[in-house]
Amino acid sequence: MIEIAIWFAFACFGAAIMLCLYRIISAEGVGTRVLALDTMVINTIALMILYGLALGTEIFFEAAMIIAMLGFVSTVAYARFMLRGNIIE
Amino acid sequence: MNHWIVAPIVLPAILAPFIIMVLRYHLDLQRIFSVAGVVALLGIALTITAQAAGGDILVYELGDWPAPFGIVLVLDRLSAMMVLLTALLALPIVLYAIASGWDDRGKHFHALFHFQLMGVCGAFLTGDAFNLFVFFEVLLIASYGLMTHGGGSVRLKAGVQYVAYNLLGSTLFLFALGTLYAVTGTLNMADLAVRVAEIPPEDTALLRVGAVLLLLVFCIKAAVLPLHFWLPASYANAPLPVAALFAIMTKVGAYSILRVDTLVFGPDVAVTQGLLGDWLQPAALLTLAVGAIGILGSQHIARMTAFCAIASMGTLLIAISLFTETATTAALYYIFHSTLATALMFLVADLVMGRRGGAIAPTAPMAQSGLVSALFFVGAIAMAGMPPLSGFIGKLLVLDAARDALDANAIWAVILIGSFVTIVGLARAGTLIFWKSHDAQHNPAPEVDDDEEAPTLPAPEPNPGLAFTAIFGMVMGLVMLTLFAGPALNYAGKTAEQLFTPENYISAVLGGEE
Amino acid sequence: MEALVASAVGIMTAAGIFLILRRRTFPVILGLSLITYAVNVFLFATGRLALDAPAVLNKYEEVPYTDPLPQALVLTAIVISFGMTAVIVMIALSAYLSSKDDHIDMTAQDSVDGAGEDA
Amino acid sequence: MFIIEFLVAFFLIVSGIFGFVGSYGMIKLKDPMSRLHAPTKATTLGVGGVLLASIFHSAIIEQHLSLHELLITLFLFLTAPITALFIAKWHIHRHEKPDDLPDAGEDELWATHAVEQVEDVPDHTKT
Amino acid sequence: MRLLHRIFPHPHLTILLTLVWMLLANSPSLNSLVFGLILGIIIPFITQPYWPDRPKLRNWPMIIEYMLVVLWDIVMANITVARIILFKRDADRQPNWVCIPLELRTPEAITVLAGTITMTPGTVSCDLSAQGHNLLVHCLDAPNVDEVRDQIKQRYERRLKEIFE
Amino acid sequence: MSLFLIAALPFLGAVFPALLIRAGRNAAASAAGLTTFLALMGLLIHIPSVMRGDVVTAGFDWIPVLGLNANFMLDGLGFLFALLILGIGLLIILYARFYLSREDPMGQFYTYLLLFQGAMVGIVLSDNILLLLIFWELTSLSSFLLIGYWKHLPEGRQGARMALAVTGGGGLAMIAGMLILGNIVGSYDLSVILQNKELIQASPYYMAALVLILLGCFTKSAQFPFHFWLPHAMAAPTPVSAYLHSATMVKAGLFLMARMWPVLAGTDAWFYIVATTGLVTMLIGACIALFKDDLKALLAFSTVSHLGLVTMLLGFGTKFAAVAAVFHIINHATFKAALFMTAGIVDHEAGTRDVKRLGGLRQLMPITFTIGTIAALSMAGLPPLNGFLSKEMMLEETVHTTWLHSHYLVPGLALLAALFSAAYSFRFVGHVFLGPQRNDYPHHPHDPPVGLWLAPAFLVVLVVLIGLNSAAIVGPLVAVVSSAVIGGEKLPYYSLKLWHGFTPALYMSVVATLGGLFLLALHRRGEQLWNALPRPEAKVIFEAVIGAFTALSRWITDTLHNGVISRYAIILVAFTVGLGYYAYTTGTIGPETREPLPIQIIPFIGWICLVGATLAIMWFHRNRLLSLVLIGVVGLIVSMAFNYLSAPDLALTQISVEVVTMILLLLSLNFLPTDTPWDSSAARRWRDAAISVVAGLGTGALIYALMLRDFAFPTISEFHLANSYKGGGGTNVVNVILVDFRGFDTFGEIIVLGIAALIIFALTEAVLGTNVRSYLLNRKPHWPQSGDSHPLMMVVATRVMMPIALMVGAYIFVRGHNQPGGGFIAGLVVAIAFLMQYMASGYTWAIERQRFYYHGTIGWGVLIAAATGIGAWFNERPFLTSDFGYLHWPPLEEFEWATAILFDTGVFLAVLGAVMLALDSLSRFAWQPGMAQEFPMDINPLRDDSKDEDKKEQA
Ligand code: NA
Ligand code: NA
Repeated sequence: MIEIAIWFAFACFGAAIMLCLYRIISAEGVGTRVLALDTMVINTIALMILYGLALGTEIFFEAAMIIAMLGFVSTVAYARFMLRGNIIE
Repeated sequence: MNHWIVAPIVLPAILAPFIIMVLRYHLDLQRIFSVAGVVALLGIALTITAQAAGGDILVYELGDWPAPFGIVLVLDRLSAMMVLLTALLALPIVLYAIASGWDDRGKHFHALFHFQLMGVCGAFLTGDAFNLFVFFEVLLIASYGLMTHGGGSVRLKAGVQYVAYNLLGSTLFLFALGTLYAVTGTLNMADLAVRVAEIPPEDTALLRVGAVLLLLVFCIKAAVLPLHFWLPASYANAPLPVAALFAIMTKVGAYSILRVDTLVFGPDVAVTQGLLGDWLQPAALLTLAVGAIGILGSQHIARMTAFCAIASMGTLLIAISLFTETATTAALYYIFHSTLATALMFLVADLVMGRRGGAIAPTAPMAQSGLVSALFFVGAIAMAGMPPLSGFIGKLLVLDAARDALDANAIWAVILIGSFVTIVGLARAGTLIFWKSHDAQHNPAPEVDDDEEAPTLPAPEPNPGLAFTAIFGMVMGLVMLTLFAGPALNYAGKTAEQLFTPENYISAVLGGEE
Repeated sequence: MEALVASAVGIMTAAGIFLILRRRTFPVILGLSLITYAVNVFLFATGRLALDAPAVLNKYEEVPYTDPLPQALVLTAIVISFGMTAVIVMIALSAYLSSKDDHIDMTAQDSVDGAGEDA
Repeated sequence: MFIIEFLVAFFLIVSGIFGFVGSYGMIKLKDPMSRLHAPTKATTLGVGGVLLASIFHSAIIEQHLSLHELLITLFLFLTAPITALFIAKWHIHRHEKPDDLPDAGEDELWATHAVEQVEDVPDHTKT
Repeated sequence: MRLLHRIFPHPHLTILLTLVWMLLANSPSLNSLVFGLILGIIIPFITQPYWPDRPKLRNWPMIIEYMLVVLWDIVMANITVARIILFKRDADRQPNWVCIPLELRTPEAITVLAGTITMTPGTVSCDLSAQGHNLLVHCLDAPNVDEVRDQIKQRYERRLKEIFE
Repeated sequence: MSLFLIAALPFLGAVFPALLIRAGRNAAASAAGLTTFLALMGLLIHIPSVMRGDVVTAGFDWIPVLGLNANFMLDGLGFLFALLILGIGLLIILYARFYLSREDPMGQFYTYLLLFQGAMVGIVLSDNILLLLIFWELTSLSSFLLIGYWKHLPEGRQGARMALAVTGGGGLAMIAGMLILGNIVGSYDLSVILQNKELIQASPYYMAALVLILLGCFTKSAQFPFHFWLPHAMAAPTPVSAYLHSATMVKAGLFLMARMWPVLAGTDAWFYIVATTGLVTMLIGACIALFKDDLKALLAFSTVSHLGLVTMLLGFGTKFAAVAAVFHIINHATFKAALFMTAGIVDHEAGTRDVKRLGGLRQLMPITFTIGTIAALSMAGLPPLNGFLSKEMMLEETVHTTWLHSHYLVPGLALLAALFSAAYSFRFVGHVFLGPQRNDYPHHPHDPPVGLWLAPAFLVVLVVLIGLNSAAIVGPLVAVVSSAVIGGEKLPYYSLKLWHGFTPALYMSVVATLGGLFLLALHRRGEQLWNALPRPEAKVIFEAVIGAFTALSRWITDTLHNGVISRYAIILVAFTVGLGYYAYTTGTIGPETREPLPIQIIPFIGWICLVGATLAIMWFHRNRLLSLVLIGVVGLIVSMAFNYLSAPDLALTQISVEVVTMILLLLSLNFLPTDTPWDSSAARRWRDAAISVVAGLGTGALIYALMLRDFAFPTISEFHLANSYKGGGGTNVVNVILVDFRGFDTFGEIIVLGIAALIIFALTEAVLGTNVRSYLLNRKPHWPQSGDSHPLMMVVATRVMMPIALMVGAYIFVRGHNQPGGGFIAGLVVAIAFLMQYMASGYTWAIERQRFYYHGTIGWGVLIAAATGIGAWFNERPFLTSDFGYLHWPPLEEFEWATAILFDTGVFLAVLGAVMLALDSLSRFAWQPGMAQEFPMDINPLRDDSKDEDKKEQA
């Protein structure tokens, strides 16, 4: 049962990531692109936890955590760039 | 435990951070420590050269891990000689940089200078292929900083090109190392040599690709045509004392070719036949040709000197490409000469540029024109391989070594015609720069006799005495190299002999286990 | 899986080189970043691929380990190329601000007039 | 045990659905401001579901308590609002005039529009 | 007391960080507690200058209550919004801006409020007014703006007011 | 005196004039004269042994490897030339002291002159052809300096350059010739070479060596067609012309031909090349000399002609001709030097040396007239002067010479040359001294002080004495020299008498003399004809050729190195791919030995995203921000791939580095244009794409092939896996490799990073120190800026996030040795934590609260790492040897300590400092006055409201 659920979740997040990529490439404004990138990062985190769960390993945890942190930083950086030009002022 | 071997790397690695941290706001102290550091490096270099001169190959196992599992430093005659050359080169350059005030035209000159020395010494000493990459990067990144030292739009633009091209080279280096590791499963050069010699036939294709990529990287560094394009603009636009220091950087490429092609992909190794031998020689000939043509065709003294560097690399590479013991002896001697001569020329070019700008065209008279022109003359003699300086001996050695080569005629023709073009080009530049300050047609403004006027023009250097002393030091180096050509060649000959018996190196590094 | 990795390396290399051949500094820097990714993956893959076999020793049971050495090499390579990228970004920016021109090519004028000029 | 397995599977499926919906929303919703709502689902129930599943899975099936996934949730809850705020501000800055927005009351303007000095810079609204 | 304050500039933060460390270490042990505590003391000491004017938390039961409310809302709102995205035609949707006048003044409290609004799907906090007296919220589908505003003020702001001020 | 000393004295002496010139002109001249005199005396000491026919030698092995030995020898030939060089040198030094004006830097002059003298002495005394080559090239160099001595004259410059190019070029050819010669014989020592005539002449390389050596000789001795440089070298001061271009340097070629005569001469090739060249040169030189109005040019071409004469004699290859050559060398040296000095005196006193402006100086300058006339008549070949004697011998020998079966060609042409020779000699006398006195001389001419005329007078006395009694005066010398030339063989019969009876040579002499007079009479008409003839002006041609080559070189250089880096890169890529392909196809490869891993769906999706993002970057690269976002996607997926493929450390590092890189790029993009314009044509883009695709295919195929084959040998990493725990004390093998097995790499790596930060800092300082600063202050942002630059929510979130991030950093650091993580990633995480603070509250606000300095952090990092390494020294272990152990402090559980952690601390600090310094520097570009703010956030109702209330209260 868990197997099937895992596969279902994999499929969902996999599809979600592709949708995000599509949005990144096709969006007309940078804001939406950044949003899509941010969403992609979040989906990736979910995927990594899923993988850890599927393989019964903890090896993905640190990466997921760091990505959660870094995704935030990079999104803020992009947003600040678009709002102010200068991201550290 | 003989820690001398690692000292040329550790000394600058400690000194540079010390300069950054403690002496950041004290230029005078920086200068004192920097010079002291170079002197100490020279002392270390002399010590290890003495240790290596006996013919023993000394191995230093970093972290106490045996080769090939850890990284080893290997001190043989060649590496000792190259470290010594580095130190010898660095001393006058650092003095000149201080005297000319170049070190004050931007931040962190001395720290970067020592980091550069560290990278160069490390590259010469390491016995590990990946560690060689690391030291290449250390010396490269330090060179990026030195090259753009002081800024200026053109210099920065040239800097972008220099960095971009070399980043491609670094990438190539990684591709090469990856391939070699993937085939042989090792990174230690001696171990690599053992494994390459025993490579099963099913793996030769991939190994050959790795080998050729690696050699290409070294060829980029050594400015072999057609991989030399990074050199002219970057050397010509670098601060010229830095360009003088860069004279050793091309030699790192030459050194690596020599090292790898004698140790790992040696002449007896069937599997790597033809990877370099087939094209290095024509490429070297073209390098010399392009260099000589560049000397004649340059309109700027710095650019011309950059082409001098290329031309001398051409000559050196011709010698290397012959891959015989005699030719290698010649190459080793020529490395010494070419490094000092190129550096000398760059320093003289800096004197000229500081006084009148670098255009090879008549301009106003300059301060100390007599002295500067005399030094230019000496530098030109050295560069062109004219007697009585070591360049002539080097050229004779290379010609002599080439006489049994397949293409001896072509080699001789290119070297001699190249020398001719070089002479014409340098004579043209010298006469235009130093002698043509009075040509009424070209310079309608009334001018005074430069010999009369010279003393009244101020020298641009804050400390011209030291600047000239530094350059004289370099000239003395060339003179010594000429006078003691016999002992020098004796050392070079033994070095070549050592290089052509890689078994000793291998057994020294790997012990008895292989 | 190998085919995916290999083709990814190839595509990143190709795109990287394509961008390096552009004439402005920014795309060139992007190209260098891309080719850096490519070479990192390349170097990593020389240890051959393995799933769920990280080179973290398991004290309790015998498990397969992936080849740790290429990973260490890639780590070094990543760090170094980060430093290099930072430097080229900085030099490119400085060059642009000094000349208000982000062409990467040197014109003949540059090489003749300004060679070695002081700041 | 079955219940635990069921619970894990349930969380996984829920997370999958919400994760997908979050990204699908970005495609389906047409106006940029509405798209901004989508990732919250991925962040909250999407990732949250997986994390819960993981915690349960390790606690019951692998027999050791592993709560560090909670940290990721903590991070996401701390950061996602900020991310959304910034993107919303970008949208307001680029696409909304002060008049398009509800009245800001005594403060007159919303912070994004409250620029200290007006500069005559070219308007690249398309970027 | 002053010394104590200097050593523990943010006791709550120390607790939080120690907890974070325990979570990171992921296996309860004395070692990790001690080490976490040490870091939990050192790090706030380092970051202290970046957090001046720390608010005081007053009502701990209210904090628990608030968290439960929010969790519940998140689940519910997720379902609502998923339904909107999946099944509602885009044209039928009524996105809207809502201005929420704030009674909260503490930056920390405002942040928690805005964060809560964003994390509950269907609403996103978009901006503060120029002096920080109003919060701009965007709703994915809000035919009735006042209802949204009242709900937010009622369910969240009220509780936060009690916690922070 | 040792030969070393003789050769070395001029060089040693060269130092003095330059130094002594401050002590006065006399001091400089005396020093030069004294050294020369000493050397001359040293030479003369050897007269007895030389006259006995002994060969004096001295030598030591200088460069044995090369066979370049510092061997000197003195035989008759060497003695004669050394005598000429030093003797005439002494006279020239005397003459120059009075000749040079007050403005001329005399110290320099004598230095150059002595350098030249030393080089010449070296040539003639060398017993090693490589050594000889050194001196040979030195003469070219020193003569370059001497010719260009008057730097202000363009003619001097051009002349010097031309002379250097021609003689230096010839010297290069000679290097090749000498090396060939040495290789044939197996030694570079002359004494050995001269013993091996048969070996040399039988060698297939004989022709090559001959031609190359002769090229050197002909260029140096200004033989046709290389004669053109000599007249232009006359721009030099007259003493130089007299010394170099008559007495010494131009004779170096003759000397060498004479030196090599025993082994090179005697073949047809030698005869036809050398004799013909000599003959033609003699004729052409004489002909041109007749029509030169410049006295020195006249003498120069006359010299060319006489050199041709000697060359021709040497070319004949007979012993008698060799004797004649030797004799003429002596004679020519005496009269020609005297003539040059005379010309110099005339120039000096009359203010011009243009024949057309002279005439009638006989009474005004009687002494000069006498000297000049005697020398000129000797040059014309009139008895009883010495010129007559050797010319007779020459003519005599021509009569016996057949050239391609023709008996008349050589004597006929030689006669013609002699006729011209007589004509210009008479012209020298007639048009300068004879004729009516004029009143339009530029100066008032009169005889010079004795110092000027003494030297030529001495020479003229020799001219007469040798002519009258040559056998007594120079007979032994000629004998001994000739003997040396012909290689010690028996001398032929010859007699150095004025009267040999009515020989064909005598008739020819008479014809030549009369014809010369006749020609002089017709000079004006001849001149018209001459001027009407098209004459290729060698100088113009030479300059044009050099100019054309320079222009061509410039074109080649600038076209090749046109600054277009993309082309350089294309060449690099194409070359690499080509060679790689070659290397691959010339090797062999076995079948795949590894099963590929199955493709799973999620990696496949990742692959699609990666490929999609990569292609999108290529397609959209002009939109820089989009490219950056897409690069972020690629980085994310690469990082995921690392994680998926069992490399968690890599994943962490990759993603952290990528974010920092992205931030650096964003910081710079703030100032750069946001779009890349199209500036390459579609064709170019397609070409680039094609090359890129080929390279991509290559790398892809390579790694594919590698991955599907096993290592050919067991990999060394097995050792690392086996020893990581027991030898390195860590279970994370990757980290143990980084900090222990290959800690030295890491040491280099952090230094790279530190340097990067230093460069960024230094560049920032450099750039902001220029007018860029004002540009930045006045520049407009890319687009309007929003309000609220430090939003409240962000600030508050950071207050919590940053401590947590620091905690995560600490965690990553501590566990690194045993689990994925380590100092590097921790450094990046901590840096990002601080970056968060920067972004939240602004750089200036944050930096005021900063408690560490980045330079120091980097420095400490590197120093700690180094100190950890050095610490091992005290344990008698190599650099970077690690140690570890376990501590147990109850009630705590046991925990590990390792020096590697200290090393990792160094890494951590260096990384942290480097990243922060880089960010810090870049953010300084955006600094604007008034940016420093008092508060962490722009909007804070709590703060503002209380302020408002305060205001109200105050009101
Ligand atoms: Na929401
Ligand atoms: Na990112």
